[in-house]
Amino acid sequence: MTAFPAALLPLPVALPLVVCAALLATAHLLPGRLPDILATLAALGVAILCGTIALHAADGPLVYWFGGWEPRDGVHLGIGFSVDEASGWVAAFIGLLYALTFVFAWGFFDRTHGHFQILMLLFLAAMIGFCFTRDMFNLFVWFEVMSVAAFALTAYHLAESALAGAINFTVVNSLAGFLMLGGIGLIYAQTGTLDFEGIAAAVARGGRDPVVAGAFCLVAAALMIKGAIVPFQFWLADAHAVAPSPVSVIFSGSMVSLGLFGLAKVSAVVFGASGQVQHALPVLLIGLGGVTALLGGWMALLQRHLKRMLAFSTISHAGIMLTGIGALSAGGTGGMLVYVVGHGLVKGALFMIAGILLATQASIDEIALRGLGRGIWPAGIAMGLAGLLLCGLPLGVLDQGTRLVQGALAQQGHGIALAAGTIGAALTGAAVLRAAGRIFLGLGPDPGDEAGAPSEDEREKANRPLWLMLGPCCVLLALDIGLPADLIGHALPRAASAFLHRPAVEALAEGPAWLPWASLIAALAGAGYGLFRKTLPALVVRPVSVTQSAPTRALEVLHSGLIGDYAAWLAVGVALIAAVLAMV
Amino acid sequence: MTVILPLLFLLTAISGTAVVLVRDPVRQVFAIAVNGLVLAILFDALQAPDVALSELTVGAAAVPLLFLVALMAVRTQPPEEKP
Amino acid sequence: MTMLPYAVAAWLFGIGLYGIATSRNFIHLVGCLGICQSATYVLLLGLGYRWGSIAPIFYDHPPGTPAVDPVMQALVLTDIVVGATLTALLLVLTIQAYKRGGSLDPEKLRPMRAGGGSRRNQASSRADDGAGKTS
Amino acid sequence: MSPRIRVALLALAGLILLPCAATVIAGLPPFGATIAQYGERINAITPEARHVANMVSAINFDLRGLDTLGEEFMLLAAITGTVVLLRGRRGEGNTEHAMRRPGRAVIPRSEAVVLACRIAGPLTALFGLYVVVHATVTPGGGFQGGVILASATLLIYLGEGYAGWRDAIHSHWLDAMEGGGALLFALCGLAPMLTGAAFMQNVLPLGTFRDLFSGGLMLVENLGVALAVTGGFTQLFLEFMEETRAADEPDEPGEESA
Repeated sequence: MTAFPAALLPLPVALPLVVCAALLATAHLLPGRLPDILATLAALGVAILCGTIALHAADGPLVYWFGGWEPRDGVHLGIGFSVDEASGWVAAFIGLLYALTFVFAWGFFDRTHGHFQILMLLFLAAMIGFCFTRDMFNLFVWFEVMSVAAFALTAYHLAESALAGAINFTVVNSLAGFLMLGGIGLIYAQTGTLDFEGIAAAVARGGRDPVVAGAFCLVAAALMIKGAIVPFQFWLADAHAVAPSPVSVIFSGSMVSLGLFGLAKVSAVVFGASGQVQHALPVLLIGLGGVTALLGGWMALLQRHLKRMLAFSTISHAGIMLTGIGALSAGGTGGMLVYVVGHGLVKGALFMIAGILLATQASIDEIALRGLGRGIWPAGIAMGLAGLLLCGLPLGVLDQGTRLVQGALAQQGHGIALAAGTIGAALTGAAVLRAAGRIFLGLGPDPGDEAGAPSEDEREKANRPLWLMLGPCCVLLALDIGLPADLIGHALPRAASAFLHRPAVEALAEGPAWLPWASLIAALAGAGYGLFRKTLPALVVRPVSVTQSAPTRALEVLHSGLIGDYAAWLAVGVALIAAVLAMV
Repeated sequence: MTVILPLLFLLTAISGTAVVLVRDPVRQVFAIAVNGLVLAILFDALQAPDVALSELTVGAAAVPLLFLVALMAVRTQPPEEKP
Repeated sequence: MTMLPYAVAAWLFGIGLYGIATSRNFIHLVGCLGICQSATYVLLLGLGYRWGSIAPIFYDHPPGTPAVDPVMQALVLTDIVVGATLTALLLVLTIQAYKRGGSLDPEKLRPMRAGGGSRRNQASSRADDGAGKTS
Repeated sequence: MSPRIRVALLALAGLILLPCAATVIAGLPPFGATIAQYGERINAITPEARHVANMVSAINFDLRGLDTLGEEFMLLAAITGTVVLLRGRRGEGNTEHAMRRPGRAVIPRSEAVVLACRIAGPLTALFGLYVVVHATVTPGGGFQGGVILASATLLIYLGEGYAGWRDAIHSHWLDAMEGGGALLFALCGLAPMLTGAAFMQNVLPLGTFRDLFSGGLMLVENLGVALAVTGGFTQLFLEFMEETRAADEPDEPGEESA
């Protein structure tokens, strides 16, 4: 029936589902470590399958119709998967990240009956389905499976703060699901189909239509909630800071960026023909993205809880990715796709280091850990390197993505967004480098106060060998640096154009070469300021702390941890998107 | 039919509002059950018997039951520390 | 009448969101979330309805009789499952949070915060060893 | 943020959204005027193509079977999550047998309640089975029937009390049912691929229209869903009920069982 490579498409979703159902059915019979092995192998298998699919998709998107329900007379009857090269590689990256996370989490949980692996495999299958599908409602289903698995995984530790964070996460992301379903209902009623291409064709025929704009508003709000864009970002810091470290790796490394991946796909493929949406997008995405990048970076700098710091840094980088989408060009979106992979690799490594510190030093507090990291100096080198990569060290995949995004923004004259992205990256890099300097080199003052110290129950299981935890982390960093830039640069123009359903472009512009260095120097200066504030002359310190204090207080009041506030901000965000859409 | 449907829609809006405005969780459980029942009737009137049956089993029975159990759990198990 | 179902859906979502924003009890909040979700049911089924059509089950009527949209109904069925799973998960989280934090009030049960929240966290970790909470 | 500011913020957002929502609603087709082309098309071709009377089941199990697969696994995720979160403090190991607390009074039940439950339980189970097997001809199906079946087991709790319930139902069986059902559904998707057909393609004989055994592969999938949902919801009820039992107060007779 179907040709060879296309017949592979259902397998990356089906494989983890089958393994996890089998694990659940037989969990109590299986010997101790078998679930770990099976889960790792399944994730590796998914990565290999997705890589194969991506290779075959280079000539053009592969399409697969479930149940053999191919479109008849122009009506899409069933659900289809449509995989272009870029989606395939992103899926392969996700599979690899899971495999390494399973290795990292080896022996992390006692007596789990495989429950952790079951939830993680479901999470993986949902992400792959989310990447591959070409059906609006199917997208929603995978979105929800992803959410439900994530909710349960967040609270795995059952500590008080973990539970409160998980409740906020669940409520906000459930609301996202409802918004998305409402949007899908509207677009289905108006266009009479759920298929991406079918909707796109109907939208192109329809002209300016408030229902289409309304549907886009709801779907985009839902995906931005997943992608933690201001003013929807509040849940992320609560959830990522309290989730078990391996889960945080997945959350920051792939779940958040996948929300933005979905947004890029939906706005280019489904709503690509709606003039109203396309006109509103640059204003909306670049504006929100710039604010997000700055706010996330600033908040990261204020944190002393390492995982919370990394969570805010993820928010900042999500903002940078959003500006990439907002450029609405092959360069911007292509850069964003590369950025997703690079950021996932580096941020995953950083969360693993945070997990290593939690496990070996029984603390996650930057101040309390001061100088304690000397015994595990290899982790320190990894953390320093990751911090440098995060703020723009011109090396590796993340840097390539950054330069492409910057190139696209510079080409279109979005100078402010360019500056916001650079400063945001510098701020998060400064935060990470400051923490690395304090923990592994013992730099900086020791305030000796206990206020703000995380509670005792955040300790994670300690009796795992260091190399087991550090290994996957180093592999991630090595991948970020080692992936051949030429190959990516060669394939990207074609892949990004196919992703956007646009005619292929020749080459993609890159940003000015000095920009990453500027970001790097700013980050080093920021980290140095944080560490050596006491020894600097008062002339430098006073103006800085004066300008710091007021916005800092305001931001801390905003991040209240109250679900009621988050709901109000959610409404504000939806209103903002609606207002921008109404005005163009 | 033309009278029943608008009436049911209004009833849905009212019972939904009641769920929000009844602030005491114990009484809210009943509001939730009523709301589930109203929704089930509305779905049946909208020619969706499949959905009505699901809503009846889930929304009007299983979910209120879970709420009741949660309330009992909160009541019978004092927290590990008194606020 | 032509707009009533959609207006009801919008109202339900709005009132549910208002309930979430003002709720002082997590169990009540979960109920409000359910109302937000019922807005999607009403919207979808309202959009899939057609006057004078039968249910999309051709048992008593021959195939070809005008019927309402079965796709919307299938979507809502999935949505109801989503609703049940979310409610169950949230209630579990609420029960556990109550056991750890001693309150169902979102104001008293916040996720970890630097500064103010930390003292409470330390107290709760002490409480795990059996000591009472002092604050 | 004080509650007043929060409500003001919400009102402001509502004020902006109100005209937008009004415009969108005005742009929608009037209520009851028409249905989408997709649904119309399915109503037209499916009875003939798949020999089933219930279009909703046809969509759920055949045309859009992948959605139901995702939905089933969502349920599995939620119930696994519930189990993990509720058992966390109780300890995951000790769920095999009922936790009989010393000094816990067994509440005597009136004969009438026990009798009523013993009659109602099997009847409910029978009704659940009826709903399950008639998936392709009348309203209902694996999901609805599964929930009814699970509530039938709940009647055992009412009639026989907690200990009797825990003796009758083992957690591992439920895990096996839930996982097995989901596995069956997933294999229904993969098995046709062995014959060269597409994932979840309906390769079995379709049976006769309006017959109980119509729909081919849909029947197997329906069975998988029923198994998974019955196991899952029973597990859910079981874990929730466990939670109502006071953990450390043996002097407190459980009023929750009244």
